[in-house]
Amino acid sequence: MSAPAIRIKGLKKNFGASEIIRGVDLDIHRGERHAIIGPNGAGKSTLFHLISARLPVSSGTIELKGENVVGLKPFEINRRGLSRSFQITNIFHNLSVFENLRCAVLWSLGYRYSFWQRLAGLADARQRAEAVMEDIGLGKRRDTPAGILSYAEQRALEIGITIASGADVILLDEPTAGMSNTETEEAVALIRRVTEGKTLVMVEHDMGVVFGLADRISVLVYGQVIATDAPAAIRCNAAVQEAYLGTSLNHD
Amino acid sequence: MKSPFLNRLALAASVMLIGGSALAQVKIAYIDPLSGPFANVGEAGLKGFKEAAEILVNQKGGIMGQKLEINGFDNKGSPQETQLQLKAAIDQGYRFVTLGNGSGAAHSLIDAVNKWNARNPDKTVLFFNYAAVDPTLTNEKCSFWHFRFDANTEMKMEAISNFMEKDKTIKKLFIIGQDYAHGHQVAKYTKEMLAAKRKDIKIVGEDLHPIGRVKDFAPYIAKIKASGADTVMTGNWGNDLSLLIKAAKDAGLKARFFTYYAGGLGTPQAMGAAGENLVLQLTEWHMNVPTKNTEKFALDFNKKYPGVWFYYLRVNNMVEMVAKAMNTAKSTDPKAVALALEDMRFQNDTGEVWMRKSDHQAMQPLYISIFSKADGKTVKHDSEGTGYGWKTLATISQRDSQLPTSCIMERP
Amino acid sequence: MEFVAISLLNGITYGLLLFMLSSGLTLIFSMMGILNFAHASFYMLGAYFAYQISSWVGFWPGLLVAPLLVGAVGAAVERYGLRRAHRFGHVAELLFTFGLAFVVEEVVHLIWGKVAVDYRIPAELDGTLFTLFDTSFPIYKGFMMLISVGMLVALYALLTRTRIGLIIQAALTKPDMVEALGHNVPRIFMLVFGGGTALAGLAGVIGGNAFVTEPGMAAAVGSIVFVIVVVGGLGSLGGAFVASLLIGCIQTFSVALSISITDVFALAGVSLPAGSQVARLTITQLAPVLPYLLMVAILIFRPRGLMGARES
Amino acid sequence: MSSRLVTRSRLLLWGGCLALALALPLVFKSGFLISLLCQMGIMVVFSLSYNMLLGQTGLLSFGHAVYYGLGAFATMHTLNAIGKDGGPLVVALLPAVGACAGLAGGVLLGYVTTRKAGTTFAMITLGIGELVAACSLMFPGVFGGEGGVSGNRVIGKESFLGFTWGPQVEMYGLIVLWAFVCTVAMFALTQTPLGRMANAVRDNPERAEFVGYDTERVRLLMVILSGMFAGAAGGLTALNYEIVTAETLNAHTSGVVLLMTFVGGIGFFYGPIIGAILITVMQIVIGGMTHAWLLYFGLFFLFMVLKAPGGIASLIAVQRNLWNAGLFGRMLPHYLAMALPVLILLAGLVGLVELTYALLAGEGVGAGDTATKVLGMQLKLGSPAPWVTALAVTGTGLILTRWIGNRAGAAWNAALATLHGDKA
Repeated sequence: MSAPAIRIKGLKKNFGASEIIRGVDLDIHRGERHAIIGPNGAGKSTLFHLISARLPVSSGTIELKGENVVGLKPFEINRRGLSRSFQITNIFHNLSVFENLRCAVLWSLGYRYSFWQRLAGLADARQRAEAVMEDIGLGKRRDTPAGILSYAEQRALEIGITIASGADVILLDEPTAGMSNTETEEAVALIRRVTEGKTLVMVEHDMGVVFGLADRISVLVYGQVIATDAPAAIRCNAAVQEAYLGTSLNHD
Repeated sequence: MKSPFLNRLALAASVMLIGGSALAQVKIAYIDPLSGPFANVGEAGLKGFKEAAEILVNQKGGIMGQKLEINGFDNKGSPQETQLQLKAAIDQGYRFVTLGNGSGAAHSLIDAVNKWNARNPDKTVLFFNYAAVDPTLTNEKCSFWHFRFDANTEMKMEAISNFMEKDKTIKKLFIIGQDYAHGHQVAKYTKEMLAAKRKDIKIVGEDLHPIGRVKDFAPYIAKIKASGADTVMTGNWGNDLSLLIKAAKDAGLKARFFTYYAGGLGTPQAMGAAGENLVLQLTEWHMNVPTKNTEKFALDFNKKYPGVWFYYLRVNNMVEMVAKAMNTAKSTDPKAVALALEDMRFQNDTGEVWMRKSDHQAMQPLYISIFSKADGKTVKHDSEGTGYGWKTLATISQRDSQLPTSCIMERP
Repeated sequence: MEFVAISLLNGITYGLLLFMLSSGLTLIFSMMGILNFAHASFYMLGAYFAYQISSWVGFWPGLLVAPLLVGAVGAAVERYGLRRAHRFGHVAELLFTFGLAFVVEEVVHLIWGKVAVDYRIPAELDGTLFTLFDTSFPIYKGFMMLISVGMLVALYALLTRTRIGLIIQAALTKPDMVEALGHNVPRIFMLVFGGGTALAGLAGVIGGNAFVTEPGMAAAVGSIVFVIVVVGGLGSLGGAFVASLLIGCIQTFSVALSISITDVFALAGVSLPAGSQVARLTITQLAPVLPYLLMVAILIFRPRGLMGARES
Repeated sequence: MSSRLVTRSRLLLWGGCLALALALPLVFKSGFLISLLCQMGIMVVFSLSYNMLLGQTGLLSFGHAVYYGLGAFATMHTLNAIGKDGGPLVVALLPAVGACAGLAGGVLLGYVTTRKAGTTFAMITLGIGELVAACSLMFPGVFGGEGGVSGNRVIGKESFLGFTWGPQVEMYGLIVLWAFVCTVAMFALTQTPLGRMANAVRDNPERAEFVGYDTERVRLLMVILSGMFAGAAGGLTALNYEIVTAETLNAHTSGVVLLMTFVGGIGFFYGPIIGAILITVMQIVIGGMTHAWLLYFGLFFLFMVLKAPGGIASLIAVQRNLWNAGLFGRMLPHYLAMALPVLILLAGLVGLVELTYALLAGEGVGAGDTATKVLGMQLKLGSPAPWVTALAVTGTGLILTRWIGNRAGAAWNAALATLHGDKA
């Protein structure tokens, strides 16, 4: 087996005097579905921001498929096959659903900054965008501006944009936040379907989603990973129980 | 998509039609800024023209029985817009245009008129320039279709340097100007002419500053002061001049300022007391030149248009000379009028104005005057209600400002 | 030595004037995130109002009333214009103030005409304060400096030492929270905008007669004010103060230096082709455009500005 | 949506526009109107190029005239350098030189300006605009000082297919062709990956980065291409007026193109075309009728910002949607009902403004100083009658507009609700 999808070593991040990520070491294997859980303020989203280069790293290394990506820009990391979604919906509001998805596939198909090719003539981009659109169940909303979609539809589109480029490492930040139960079920099915054969890392609060979907779970508390294991083992882990799960799980 | 466009054009066309239905009049199109930042000067000029046409021509029998009418065309100070307005005027049957503000607009107009006349020899147009003073307009770029009624920058400098030649109190001179063509020219002519006439005057400094961008002239004044200059030469106008003078007053600088435009509309008011006994100007006329007719004209004008002060004697000269040329030629054909204007000698109450044939540049007496407290005697009238007026220091005869021209005129 | 001292004095005076002009803009930007393009127009209104009032009842009442009037106009603009534009985003706000500058200039044309008005320094302040090496320093300039420093102190105290200042600060970052606490955020914004424009108006009252009160005065200072605010760091009052002094001094001293660009490059070991137009330029000639160069340089190398907190 | 570039309807539309534009001089024969058409053609290209930044990439620039001016000066200097060696064909191709200059300017300045978007970008462009404008006066050798640089577009003895470009109408033809080519090219650009990614960067730069795009690079490329088209427009202006002055690259020109683009509508490709035509005509026609035009202009702009931020194009688009939904008939009576009170209100306001202008500026110079013409009537400014009338008309207009406007507004909201309800 080659290098892990993501390998994090001694990662630290501080904002001014306060340290949010306090030395994280984590390996994410290729092809696994990995969930990161932890109480509010543990630094889960910050960790994502560091991996995807939305925030600069204070110290430590992050390797993507064996290559150190610290210091690269977001688009450079994206081009190396890592794609992410956001906790707060982050789509192109004035573009239609189809255009949103087509924008997401252009780079990976090698069209780059082309201003000599017509979009309408790029059959592969169209087909891929349409395929993703069907996948996420927005086929009927093809020409609707993304800004006026319903919340659940926007979340689906968010996932669609994230996976459209065909990246093999996918980061999803709370994909089901704010959804009703039925919507959550649909979203889980969607995530399962579209990440088939890819590496998935997700931050999630809904324990049902986490334990239903993840192959392995890491628990992040106060900027440190206190445990990484299979779901069953995490349930029994004493440290996790103490720090976090004890209350939360019993309440569910 | 195109329909509002067509409607607008229809509107434009109808406006043109109304404007175009002219009566038997001799019409001059006044193309100058009538809106925007320079509108004040443009409006004052238009009022001067209308008044001059009415009093000096129409009330004295007009031109071969016809009335002289001068109408404004707003070029917004832009060279491009000037050409559009020229076309508008031509469409409305105008054959004479006048313009004064901005060398850019003047260059644009002289080019456009030349080209129009070459391309439409049956509908020629004549350009009377009343205030654009770039010397090239009567030298390298001179044209048969252009007449200038104001002394150009070089002639004015010739007059000033002739005055300086005699004034032995001038020992150290500082040149300050706006950093564009006019400022450059003033600096160049000052140095050239003084080098020929007064080698002993030491030029102790020369500064150019971007036009209209200096808020506080104190640093420049500090520099002038440090240089020990007793005299300052400047081509500045408008706020760049008022602010310069105010800063000089604030810092207690005791040097005299030779200016081109200190009498220009609004400047005396903006300078106020700061300019007293500090500021000199060169003009073809001012309120305290003893001229009976013009003085009355000016007083009537100032009364009639409060807030606008009569300043351009050359506008009167122009209107009267054009009328005279038309009456002599018995024609309002631009070419005939141009030929009649050439070499014309016209008596106004300051002396003789001569339109030189070789370059179509008017020669006229000029006055150097200083801003002093109005006393009702030598400084009979104040300027713009400030309590200060212009006192004549010297009269430069028509001959003393004449300079050779490099004009090689193409004549039709 | 003498020249340096006078130049330094001139630089500081000019810098304080610039601060006076830009403090209101900084206040508005730091509180509301709005870059008010029409700021200089309020400065002009201040000058004209003061002219009008002083022609009726004298300079001193004008000093008090004119800024308040300008502030009232500003508050009305915020209430009936900006607040609506705000719904369409920052670009719409910028465009609104851009259009407003046009309208104010034309209205001034309409009411006061197109020529400079005769707005004079009051007799009490007309004269020489002191003489430094036979260069006199007018009382009025001292008065200007005093007001400018006063503005800095008052603003600083208002924002950090008073309750209203703290609410204002909070309203900027957490408008929902402040609203939930029972404060009327839109009204706070209106007051801030009114206050910022009143400061511009005060600068106009004082600058109008020191310089020239005419319809072009807004356009003349409009862009330099932006330079100050950007160089100082968008929204930083201290930054604006430092930037004002810096630009004031840079400009003054560069006027004083009569060296040409060729000399400057020669210092760096580069020789320019003699006779080219660039080579003939002197630093003095460039002085008034140096602030713009500084601004571009700052934006490239330190987009936050000298002391700014936020990036854009 | 068809994937073919040249569909029949598109061909008809574009071809129709070209044919119409070329045929206009048959109707408008006067020299002034043809000059006006030329100016419009140039401004169409210029404002379309501006909208590549504002509308398509979301970059508010206050210094777009820099590229326009560079294009104009480069073209003029090339024209003069060619001198007698060239011919009409060379002249016809000269705007390409302007385009290259604009492109070069875009590369140079774009590198500096596109590091940041938003307010910072606006500020940098303002600063650079000021810098270039100030410098243009300092280098008279390049920018011609105050008089500018002038040239003659008629060079060589031969004509090209009978064209010398001397007569204005021939110049108009040349401008139309160039404008057409540029417009097609700019439209085509919106249909390319770069064009679409510019929209994406406008909507959400962060997201654009996370789908693999370097937003700075996208902005830079758009600035360069936009500079190129602005340069071509500058080249046309150089040929058309045969003089280029420093004013072509100053802040005023930048402001005008911003106004045109915004008023036309930044959200639609054709918006700036409407804006360029409308504002050019307004400047000249209203400017010819009243010296208060700048005031009307400013108020009109503020009105657009507050009431129709999508510009005229968006208003048209809404009407088209209503029409397609069969709702237009329902709104039409309300539009007609609104027309009268709005006209009354406008008449009153215009009357007041003109009276004030006349009183203060002494507009009706000549005959008497207190009588003037407002709306074609001779009025005594000194007497209260015209003022009372104007105030009364304004008041009536205001009340009626309010009254009828409320009802029309309700109908409008209902119609919009139906429209969106249908869609959702």
